[in-house]
Amino acid sequence: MSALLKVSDLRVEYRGQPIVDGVDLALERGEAMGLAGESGCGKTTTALALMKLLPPALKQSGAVTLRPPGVEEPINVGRRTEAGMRRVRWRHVSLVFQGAMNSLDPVQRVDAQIAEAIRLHESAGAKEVRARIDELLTTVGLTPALGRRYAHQLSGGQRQRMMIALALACRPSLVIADEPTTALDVTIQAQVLQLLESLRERLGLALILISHDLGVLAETCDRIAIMYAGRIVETGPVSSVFEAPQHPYTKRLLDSLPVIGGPRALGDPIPGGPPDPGEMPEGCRFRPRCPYAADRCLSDPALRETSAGHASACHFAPWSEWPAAAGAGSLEAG
Amino acid sequence: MSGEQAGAAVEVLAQPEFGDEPGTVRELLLGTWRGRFGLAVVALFAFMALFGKAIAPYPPDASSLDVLAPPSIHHLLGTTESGADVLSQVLVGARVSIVVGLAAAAISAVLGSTVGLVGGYFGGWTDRGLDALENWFLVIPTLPLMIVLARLLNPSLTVLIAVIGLTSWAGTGRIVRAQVLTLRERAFVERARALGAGDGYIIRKHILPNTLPLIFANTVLIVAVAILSEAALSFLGLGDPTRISWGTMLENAFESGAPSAQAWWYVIPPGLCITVLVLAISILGYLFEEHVNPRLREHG
Amino acid sequence: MSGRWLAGKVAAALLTFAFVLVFNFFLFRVMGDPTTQLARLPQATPEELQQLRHNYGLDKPLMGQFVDYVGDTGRLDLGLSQRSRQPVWSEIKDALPWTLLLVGTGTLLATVIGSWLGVVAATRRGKRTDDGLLGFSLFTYAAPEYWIGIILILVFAVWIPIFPSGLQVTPGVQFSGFFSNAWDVAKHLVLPATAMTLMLLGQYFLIMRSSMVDVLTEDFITVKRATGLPWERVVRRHAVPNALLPLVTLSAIQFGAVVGGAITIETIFSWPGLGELSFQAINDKDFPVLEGTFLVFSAGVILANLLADCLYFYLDPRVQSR
Amino acid sequence: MRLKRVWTVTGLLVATVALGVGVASAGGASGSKQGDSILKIGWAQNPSTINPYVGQDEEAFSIWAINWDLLVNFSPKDLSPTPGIAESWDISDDKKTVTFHLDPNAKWSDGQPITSEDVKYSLEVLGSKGALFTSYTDNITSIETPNADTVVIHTKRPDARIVGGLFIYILPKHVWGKVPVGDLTGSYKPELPLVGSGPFIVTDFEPNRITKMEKNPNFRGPEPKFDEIQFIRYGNQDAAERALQVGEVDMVPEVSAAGFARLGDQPNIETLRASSPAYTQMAFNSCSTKICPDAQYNPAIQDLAVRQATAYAVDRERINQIAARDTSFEAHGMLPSFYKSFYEVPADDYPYDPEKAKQILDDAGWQDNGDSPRTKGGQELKFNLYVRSESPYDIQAAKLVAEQAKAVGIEYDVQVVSTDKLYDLTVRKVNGKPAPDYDTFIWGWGGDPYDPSFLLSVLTTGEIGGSSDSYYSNPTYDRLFKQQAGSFDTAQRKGIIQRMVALTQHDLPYLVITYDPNLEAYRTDRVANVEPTCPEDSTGDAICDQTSYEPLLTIAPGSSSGESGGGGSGIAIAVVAVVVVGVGAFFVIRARRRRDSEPLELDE
Repeated sequence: MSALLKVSDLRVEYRGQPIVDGVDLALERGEAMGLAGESGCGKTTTALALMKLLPPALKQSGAVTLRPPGVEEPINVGRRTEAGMRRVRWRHVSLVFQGAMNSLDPVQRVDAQIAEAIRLHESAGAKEVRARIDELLTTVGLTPALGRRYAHQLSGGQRQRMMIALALACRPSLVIADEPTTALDVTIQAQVLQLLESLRERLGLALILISHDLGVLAETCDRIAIMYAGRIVETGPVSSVFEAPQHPYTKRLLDSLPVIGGPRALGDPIPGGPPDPGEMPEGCRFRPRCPYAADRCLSDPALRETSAGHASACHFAPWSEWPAAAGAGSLEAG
Repeated sequence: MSGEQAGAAVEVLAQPEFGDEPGTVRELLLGTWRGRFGLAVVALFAFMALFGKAIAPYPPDASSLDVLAPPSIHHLLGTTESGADVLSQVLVGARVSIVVGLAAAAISAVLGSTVGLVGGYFGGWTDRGLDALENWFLVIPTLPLMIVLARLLNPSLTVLIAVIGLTSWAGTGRIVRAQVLTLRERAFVERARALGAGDGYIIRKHILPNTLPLIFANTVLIVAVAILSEAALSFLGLGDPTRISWGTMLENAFESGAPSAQAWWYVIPPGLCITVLVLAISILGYLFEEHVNPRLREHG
Repeated sequence: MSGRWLAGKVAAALLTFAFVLVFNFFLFRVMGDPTTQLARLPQATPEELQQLRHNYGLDKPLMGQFVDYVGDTGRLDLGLSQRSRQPVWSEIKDALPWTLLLVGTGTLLATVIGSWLGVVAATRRGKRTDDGLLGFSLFTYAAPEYWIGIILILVFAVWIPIFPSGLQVTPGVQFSGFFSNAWDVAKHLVLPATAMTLMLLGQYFLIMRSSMVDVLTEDFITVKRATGLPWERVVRRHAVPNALLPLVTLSAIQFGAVVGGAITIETIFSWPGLGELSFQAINDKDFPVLEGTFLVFSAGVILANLLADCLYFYLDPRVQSR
Repeated sequence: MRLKRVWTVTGLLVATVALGVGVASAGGASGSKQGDSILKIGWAQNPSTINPYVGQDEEAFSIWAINWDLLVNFSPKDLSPTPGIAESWDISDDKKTVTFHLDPNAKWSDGQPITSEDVKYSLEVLGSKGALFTSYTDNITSIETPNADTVVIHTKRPDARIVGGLFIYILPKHVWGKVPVGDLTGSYKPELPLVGSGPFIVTDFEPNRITKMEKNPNFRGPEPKFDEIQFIRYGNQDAAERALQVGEVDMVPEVSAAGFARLGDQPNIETLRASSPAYTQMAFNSCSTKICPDAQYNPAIQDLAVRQATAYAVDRERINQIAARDTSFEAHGMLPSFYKSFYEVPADDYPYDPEKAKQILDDAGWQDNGDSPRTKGGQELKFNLYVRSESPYDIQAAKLVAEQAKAVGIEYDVQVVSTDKLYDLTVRKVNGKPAPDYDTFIWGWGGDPYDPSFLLSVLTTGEIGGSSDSYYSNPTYDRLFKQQAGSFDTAQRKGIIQRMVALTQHDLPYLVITYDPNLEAYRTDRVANVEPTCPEDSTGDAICDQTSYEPLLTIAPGSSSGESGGGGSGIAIAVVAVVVVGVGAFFVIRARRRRDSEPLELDE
């Protein structure tokens, strides 16, 4: 069964400096993929690249192919012109942003914005569009009357739900959600995630959920990919990645997660910060901050399968257990 | 372009893409092409103001027989309606325009900052009264007000400076007042007051030093406005009749029928000097303002 | 709820106009005592001077004079012009439509062209067109408007004589109908309106450009593009309306300068508006007329600011619900 | 959709502007019938009012001179007295009573008969209350009107001005008499048409724009060739001259010195340099310490040698060339050459002779200090020279005088002041006594068309405290002034006036620099058979502005007069059309080209 989305060697450069440096991804229909990593690691850029929404200053290369249901030959995003892409956007792939407050045109009523999206891709009569909007609003748990309001007249949660309604307006097969819940408080966050989950089952929707919050990804995604400095350093089913992380960066990320019920201490943060695209470290990008770094790490680590569907870009993978932070290069894992 | 316009322009032009990294003032001035352009033009006109009279090929008002003559080797910019040399008049005219600009801006800076400081610091009725006065100055169209004042007193250079100075301080006053209001609540002011420091001391030692850069930046903009105002008043015949300034040159050109005689060499230079000088000063003003007032960078 | 916001604005405007009245009174009556001007007439004997001070009411206490002043202004009785002895208000009434016509056209053109150029520049930031437009508007923004006017006369009325350079209508011609008259006025309006437009253009351009730059960085622009909307429609239907809002408020600051421009531009084009009337009054030291035009100018600026607020209120839903 | 609102708002704005055009332009639509031949005169300023009791503008006189007659008009040939309202007159032997006979069937423009009552009313009421008419009737004791066609005027002393110098317009009593005098000098607005006796009467007056005068049906003289005259205001001199060049107007009665030469060499424009009863003079403070104890001046200015040396040092010819571009007339003494019947070049005329000037100063003991001013016994030849800021010509002349006087060792420090300031300096009073505060100044005087009495009066002792600004007081001069005022015989009067001029040339209270010209220009294709008149010689005037309406009866429409030049508007329409089409095309192309272009530059 061919994958809904296939991304191979995706690169994005800004004035010669790599922001996304060779990303490979695959997504099945109805599957939820999490994309995690510190801010500035290229998550959002990758997402926008999938829909060719990057500003011209950013040069994009690599193959992105979409096989939405009901479309015979695959859509090769890389070669599509702007006009070509316009027919794909929102029809097959739609987007939900983090701050819903300024994702909606402040001077246009929300229902008009949804109608605009629908009418772009389908020639539908006013009455039919009206019905579609009411149906969309009820599916996301909002009363149709709210449609007559402006963005600033809705609460945070309502606005995010409105964004989701907008994202579903043209019945896409893939929704990319970039930090959809970060701006919301915890209770509403749970409701929105729960909504996304139910919509996936009911509509067979594929989802790419981008977040720096591993907890959120754990709850909602089937598989997860950890990005660092423009590359995927580990990918695999959520359960195996969480139980047996195969990359030091993932390990440290998991360690910094506060465990509910566990000791009330702050997780120890990873020293240093993501490298500047201008001065990328040689070989493995994580080397400068990796406690287990060794000479081998000077060469580029490839993404290697360590178990079924679980791959890691660390020379020393697979890691059976994680010794205390020994001196660099002292340990040769089996 | 009037006082309040200058303020708005600051808001507008201080865009992120306008200011590169706001390093030291020196970097700001020499680093960006805007800084270099502004500095070069201002330096040129300052030179004209200081040495204009000396380097002028002819005495500015020496008349001759060849009237409204086009540019030639002995009159590089042609002659005026009374046969005087346009180039000499432009060179000498710089002094009046710049002197009036600086002096009027100084008055407005002093006046504006005192009102701002007193109003902002003491608040209460004085503040509300001064604010009402500021409000009136900001609402009243400045040129008619200047015209009325200049007409009530006999036109002369000092009257011109006073009139422009008195009508363009409201902008500075408002900005200073806002700054003082924020400073007043600051911890170090509270601490100073707690240590028994008197108001005078606090203003002098804490409030003033912090607002000086702001006053300076805003004053630079007022200089541009003052130069334009002097030119406008002189053009309307309210300038100082005894001295030559770019404004009076334009007035004489217009009155003597230069446009009908297509004497472009008489009409263009004075106006061009005003425009380029005002442009340069405004650009420098925006650079200082943005350097001093980072809050402006996020555009409110 | 929106009514309250509007009422607040109107009240503020009236309060400001009250200030204007107070300051005007002191400015003119106290400083420019009209009788000192009259004393200069050859046959003014001391008794006549006394008589004049009486019928100007200048021998009453200051407060009494002020009450008279406010009463008179309320009844639009702004005194008599010293030169023509006609009521100041009748002269202002004749001149007002011409100033409105000139300022109206100038502001309208400057807004439309200025903001359009602003959008063009914002969507081509960093490229040559952006720098070119920026240079042009900064230049016209700094240039004295009467200098621009003189050059317009020199080029378009003398060198290539295609537009009339003076007056508001070809004098004394008998027009067959409204349209031929309006056409003639339009022809006379071209140069002064161009000067006024060039003067105001820069400010609108700068405001619109920076406001557009802000709006284009908003997320909803990316979302609109993501929905498959063509780029110009994203700019025209979503970016521009949002960018227009600050244009309305920030341009209200312009009105003070517009009045100044009216005076100088009307003078060089002999456009019979309020500006030229006040210039005339300057030369004749005709204080009642000067005072009258000054009052109307200030009222105009206050009214214009109020209109700008209402326009903003009408355009921006966020304000209405506050 | 929000955007729709934006467009509705802009639409609204456009509508108001269009309405403005309509409202504003509707105002100017009144005017003459088709096919009328119109004489269009363009000038810088329109009179602010045509009410003779209040008007003070020079332009108002141009209108009044056409609308009404004087009792005795001026002949355009040599400005001597000719019949006006009075057909004939006879002077009593003792020359103190003059009887005027009116034309019995003369009528006002509204058909009412012109009677002696009108004359009596005008001389008594306008003569005493009119802003600029009060100085003519001080010598009249009584005016009798035995019947409708005779007026008898009695005067204290014989006064030649009664015949040919009584510059008071005769108004219709039945119109002006009904209005209380308080209103006349207040805000009274004369009804139109302005009932008058001249060839044209005012039918439309818009202070800031235009004054229209149409033919007077009851005019007693020949019918003028033009049906209508329009005086059009252009706001400034240059705009009026441009209008003449473009053909919007047919004549400009007052051309600037700057524009005179330029208009001269235009193809179908004729320029006229007419003499006028006005001059520009340099005045020396001549007030004796007795009359002005507290006056402020450098006493050396009253040393005759200094004044005469200055006169020789000043090259009046060169000042005329540079300051007035050779458009003024050379001045010889304080009586302008305009007064043909009384003018002669005076004996000592002070030709330009710097050597003689130095000689005079040396003889008078003023020690020559090379560049710095001459000195003698603690006194220094250093004087202030005030000049009005409003007159570029005066400023230019003052600078030239200073330049030339410096060469002979007299320093004049030129100080430019406003007219009001100069007026205050000259009429300054200290505890009731005149105390002028100046050494010298440059200003000018303008006299009446025929009778030189007013000009001569400014140097009489009687006028000190009145219009005298030099405070010159010479009993012989005063006596001669009274004599000439009373003499009706022009030859005898000329002799007396010449002796007065000789006196002033010797004492030099005034050094007259130039006689001011009347510069006129008209389009030869619009105005035909124009002969210089007032006076009729090479220095004649085209329409005897403010003096006599008779030239208006002879000049006729030229070959292509009538509607204003249409040429200009044709091109204008084409240009506007091109602009509109261009902008439209630009948008269309832009829209099509942009259909599938790349998304535009977003910031990084």
